[in-house]
Amino acid sequence: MKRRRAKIKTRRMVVPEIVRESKPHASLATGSTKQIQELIDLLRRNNLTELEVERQGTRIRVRHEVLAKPMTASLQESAPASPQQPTQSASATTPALEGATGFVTVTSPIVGTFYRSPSPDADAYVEEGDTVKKGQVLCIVEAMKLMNEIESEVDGHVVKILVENTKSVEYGQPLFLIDPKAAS
Amino acid sequence: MKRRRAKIKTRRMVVPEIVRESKPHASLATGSTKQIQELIDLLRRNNLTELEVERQGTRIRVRHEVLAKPMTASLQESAPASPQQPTQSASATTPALEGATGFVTVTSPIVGTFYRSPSPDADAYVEEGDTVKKGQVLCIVEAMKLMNEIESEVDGHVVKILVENTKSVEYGQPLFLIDPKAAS
Amino acid sequence: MFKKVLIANRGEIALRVIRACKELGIATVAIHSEADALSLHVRAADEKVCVGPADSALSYRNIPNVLSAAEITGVDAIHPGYGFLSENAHFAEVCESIGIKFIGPSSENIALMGDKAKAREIVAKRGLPVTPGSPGELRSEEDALQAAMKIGFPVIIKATAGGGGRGMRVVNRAEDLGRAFQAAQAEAKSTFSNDGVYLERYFLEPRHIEVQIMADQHGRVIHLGERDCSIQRRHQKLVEETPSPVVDDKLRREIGRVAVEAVKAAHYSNIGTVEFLLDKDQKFYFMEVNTRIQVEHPITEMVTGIDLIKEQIRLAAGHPLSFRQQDVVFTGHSLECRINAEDPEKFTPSPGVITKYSPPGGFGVRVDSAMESGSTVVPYYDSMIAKLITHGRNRQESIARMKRALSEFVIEGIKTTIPLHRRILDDSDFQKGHVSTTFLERFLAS
Amino acid sequence: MFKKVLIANRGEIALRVIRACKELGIATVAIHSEADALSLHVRAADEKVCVGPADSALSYRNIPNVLSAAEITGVDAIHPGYGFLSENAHFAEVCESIGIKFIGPSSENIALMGDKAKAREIVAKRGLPVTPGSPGELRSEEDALQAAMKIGFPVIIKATAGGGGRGMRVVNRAEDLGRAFQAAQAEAKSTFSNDGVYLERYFLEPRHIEVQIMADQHGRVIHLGERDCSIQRRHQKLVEETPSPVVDDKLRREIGRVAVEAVKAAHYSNIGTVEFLLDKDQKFYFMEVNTRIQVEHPITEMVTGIDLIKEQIRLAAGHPLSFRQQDVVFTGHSLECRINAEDPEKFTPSPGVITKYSPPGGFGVRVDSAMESGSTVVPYYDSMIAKLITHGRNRQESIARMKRALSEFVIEGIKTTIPLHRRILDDSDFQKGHVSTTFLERFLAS
Repeated sequence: MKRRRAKIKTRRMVVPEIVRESKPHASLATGSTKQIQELIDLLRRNNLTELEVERQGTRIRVRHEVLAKPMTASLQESAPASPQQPTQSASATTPALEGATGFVTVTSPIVGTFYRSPSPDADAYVEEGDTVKKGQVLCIVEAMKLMNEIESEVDGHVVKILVENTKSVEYGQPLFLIDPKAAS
Repeated sequence: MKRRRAKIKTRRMVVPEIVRESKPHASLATGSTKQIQELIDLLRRNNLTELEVERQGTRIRVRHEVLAKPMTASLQESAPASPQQPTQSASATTPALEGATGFVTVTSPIVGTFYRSPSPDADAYVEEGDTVKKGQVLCIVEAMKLMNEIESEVDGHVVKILVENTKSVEYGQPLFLIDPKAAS
Repeated sequence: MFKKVLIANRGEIALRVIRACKELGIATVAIHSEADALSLHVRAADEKVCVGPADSALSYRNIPNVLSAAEITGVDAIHPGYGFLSENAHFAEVCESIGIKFIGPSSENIALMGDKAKAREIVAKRGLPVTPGSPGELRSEEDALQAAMKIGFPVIIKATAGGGGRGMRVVNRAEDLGRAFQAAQAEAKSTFSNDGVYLERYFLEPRHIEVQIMADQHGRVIHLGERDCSIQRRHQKLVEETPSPVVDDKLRREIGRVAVEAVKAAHYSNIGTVEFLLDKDQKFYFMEVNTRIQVEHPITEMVTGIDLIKEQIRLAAGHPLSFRQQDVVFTGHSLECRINAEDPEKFTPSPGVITKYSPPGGFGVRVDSAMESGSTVVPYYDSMIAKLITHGRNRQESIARMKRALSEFVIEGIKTTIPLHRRILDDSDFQKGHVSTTFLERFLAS
Repeated sequence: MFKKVLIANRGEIALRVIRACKELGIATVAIHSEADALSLHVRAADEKVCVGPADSALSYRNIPNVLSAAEITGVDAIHPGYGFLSENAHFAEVCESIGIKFIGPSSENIALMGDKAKAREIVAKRGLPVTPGSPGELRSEEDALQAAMKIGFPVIIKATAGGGGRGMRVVNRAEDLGRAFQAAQAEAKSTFSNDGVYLERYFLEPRHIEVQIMADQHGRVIHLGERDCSIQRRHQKLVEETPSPVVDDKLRREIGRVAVEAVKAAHYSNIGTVEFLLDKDQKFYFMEVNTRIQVEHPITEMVTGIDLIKEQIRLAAGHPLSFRQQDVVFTGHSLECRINAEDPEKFTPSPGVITKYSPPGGFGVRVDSAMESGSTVVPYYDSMIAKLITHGRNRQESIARMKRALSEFVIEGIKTTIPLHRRILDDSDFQKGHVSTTFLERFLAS
């Protein structure tokens, strides 16, 4: 089997803190509608059910019940569960623990099969807890018989490996959680 | 034309006050009404269910039930306006001025044509401002060639006559607003 | 043609009639109870009149208010839909007397067919096959016993004014007959204000086969094939199909001919449905004539391409039939599932707000419903909230399509019979067409 | 038959294919971009794979990712829908090479028909009528002038790799030809990475008539009648109908025969559409073959009862045609309106959240759409959000039904072309069937 270093950059996704207020003390009395509209847009874009912001005596909660419903219903009810099915989409899967911590999620830049080691009998590229350098290979994603090495884009340490060896991954699927702060 | 005294009771509807504020002193520092209106507009524009703002002991919550939407859309768009069309249903039409006042609404107990007088050249049974007694005839609703006299169920005075002479009325349609307090 | 029609009904059938009127360029007036003020059928009509409170006896079946609504809006005809006033001969008669066309047969036709015993008599006299039974109304227990001994047990006692299973009693032995006779009579009296009963042979596993007929006011009658409505629960149909898997071309011609002769014998006009029992030996017996549009009419529309409501309106307006019998071509197979707001296992009603309603679509799928997201299913009326109809080149395709459509149908906020329909469609007896009116009972017990 | 199929598309056509697969008992894999993660087509499939970001070049048209998705899910075939990779000969070829069946014609067929000039040549050689034009690709301005002088002005310059109006130029006079030739070449190059152009006679008020064909892998070809797609805006179809109001049985047989011969000349298999121009003298000219399912295929399904997607899948699996030409019966008339998320007057796109979506229903109405209340119309792809299709016994009925259905269709939160369709359907020229491809331009100007 031929192996080739894929010319693929790993994608980096740092999820911003949901509300990054430039003027945390800004009163709602001035420009409040705009601020709330921003929250609503945030709710929309993220397809949230409810958004609540409380800060220095100010609390804003936005709910949208129509969107909130898990619009799955009977269509999915009939779908047989498949072990091969990659069920997580990029935007939906950022683990909760990441939000406040600023971990870096390494996502799959392509669709394919996830391998933790260069060959079945070789050691894994990385284990949880390992320290990694920027540019270090983390795993391989095989697609169309090509082995694409996925590199870390940051120095840090591996907090969590999110996919099991030999499982298929879809575009944008989170593969690793890296803590860049732990590097120094 | 035969006339018959209809054995029909008038219906009485007292609508509760819509908003009874428990914390009247919770004023919103500056231009509170305008601000609430802004919140409502925000809710409307974004088709939200609920919007809540709390600040320094002030909490504003705006809710918009799914049922509350005026689900009109294009179906009604195509309906030609008809002068004969009674467009108001009993539950939807209680005039705003009634809310806080406890006026009694006399509604039509049947479908038919509204006459303010016993015959075209006779005087009207009542005029706005008249004092009426319980059991006094207020109007006639003609249905199937039968003249049904509609009586007042309370002593009071006639605040408003809500339907024009000879117009058709549907079941439950408000005909008169009576102020029972004015009787004494 | 009529200029404006009042639809004296609610829900999906009211919307169905409004749609037909729109396509014919006829203005429409919806009536509604206070409970239905926000209903889709009300918003779809050009005008609307509230005719009473939620209780249908005081609104949809309130003849003075319905007719007043017709008068103040100046309509020239009333379409009664099904249920409510649709088979009320008195209502039809009052309409006739005040010059508003009742879209249906004459009041005489309705009265005659409403007397089930008399209708059987007329049909039997014409030499057509009726279920063996008492020649007319039973006057006494002795009368009943004599008739039952003649035709043999089991027998079924039915109310002459009956329908929907009320006033019916199955009797297996002579010694049980007396009590059943009394009970049926009492129930008939309390339900229909008419204690007339008659009896018929009771068939053990019959199919319910009905034939759609259309008759113009010039004496011409044609049929539009059969519907197989054997999947019933307590005499309420749940799934209907056409063609029936057990009716071949020869039987279709024969049963169609008998249906046409039966209504001709009654000088019937407008559309109607002739109901038959079909036994295991492919022998069929006349049961009764329904003098209104049926809930399940869409499956006939799907295989014939003929819009039954439009035809019904044209016929009521005095137009001759637009088709001859030989113009009627049956294409493919059609199936209907009635979706009820009920618990799919316990069949308890499930009223409430439909928080999400997303109907299936695509090729060969039709939905007749007055529901949408945010609609409220009120507890005062029939629990049927949607009819899901599919059409395919053959029975296999329309079943596959129905299964696909059921899997897409999203109704949230209330319980519906969708899961039950999915189970029925997966049943191998159903798939083979091996069903009778007792199918569902056994299916639910298993 | 295939066990599992990947649908390399999105929106209504992806859902359409999933529905067909479900009815055939075939498992489905949806692919989607990050922008479509919550789309109905994704939820309707048995499995789903995200293949890239919103940009379709990096997702739906990203061949490595689409094929990887096919590999990791273990499908045995890919349905390309329309657009995206559906007419990409290279993609079809790679599918063939890795043993995944491309549901469509062979890569050779696609490549051949994709070269519009060559396709015309082949058809012309067979003695079939093609629009008078240059024999093949134009090599130079002189070449263009010579060809134009021979056939007479006005002429239209088209890209050989073209479609959708890109790379086209109408030229009325010889002195404008040079500049138009350069411009068309440049546009063709930038749009299709291929600067090949050819020219044809430009007809002033032609009808766009296309014929649906089906060909199995055993050399048998049949046609399913024509579609009249003359209502276009900037070469984008808006309203389609079948039968065409100007095609009679004789012309249908003739144009059908030519369509069948044209694809036979190319040894074509699977389904396809042969496009013709029909001039005012009822003369028709071959234009091109589309080697995929068309947006407007439902109207053919409505009048023939044949499920084109199911047939397409069967044909790709090697099954022989299920029908002979004489089995194809045309019943009634069908109309399709494409509902776009656009301002109905300015045609500016109107993406956003659909706050309320309530499709029409009832007899003769079909909706193909992947929208529902709460769906988001994303700005990255085609603006078509629903196809509304009606079927009636005749053109008059299907128009009346379409008007009725349009009046029921509720889409809130974004702008749609529904109001435009209502205006078109009310137009007396449209109602009389007096339209050509220039109709809409004049209609919008008036």
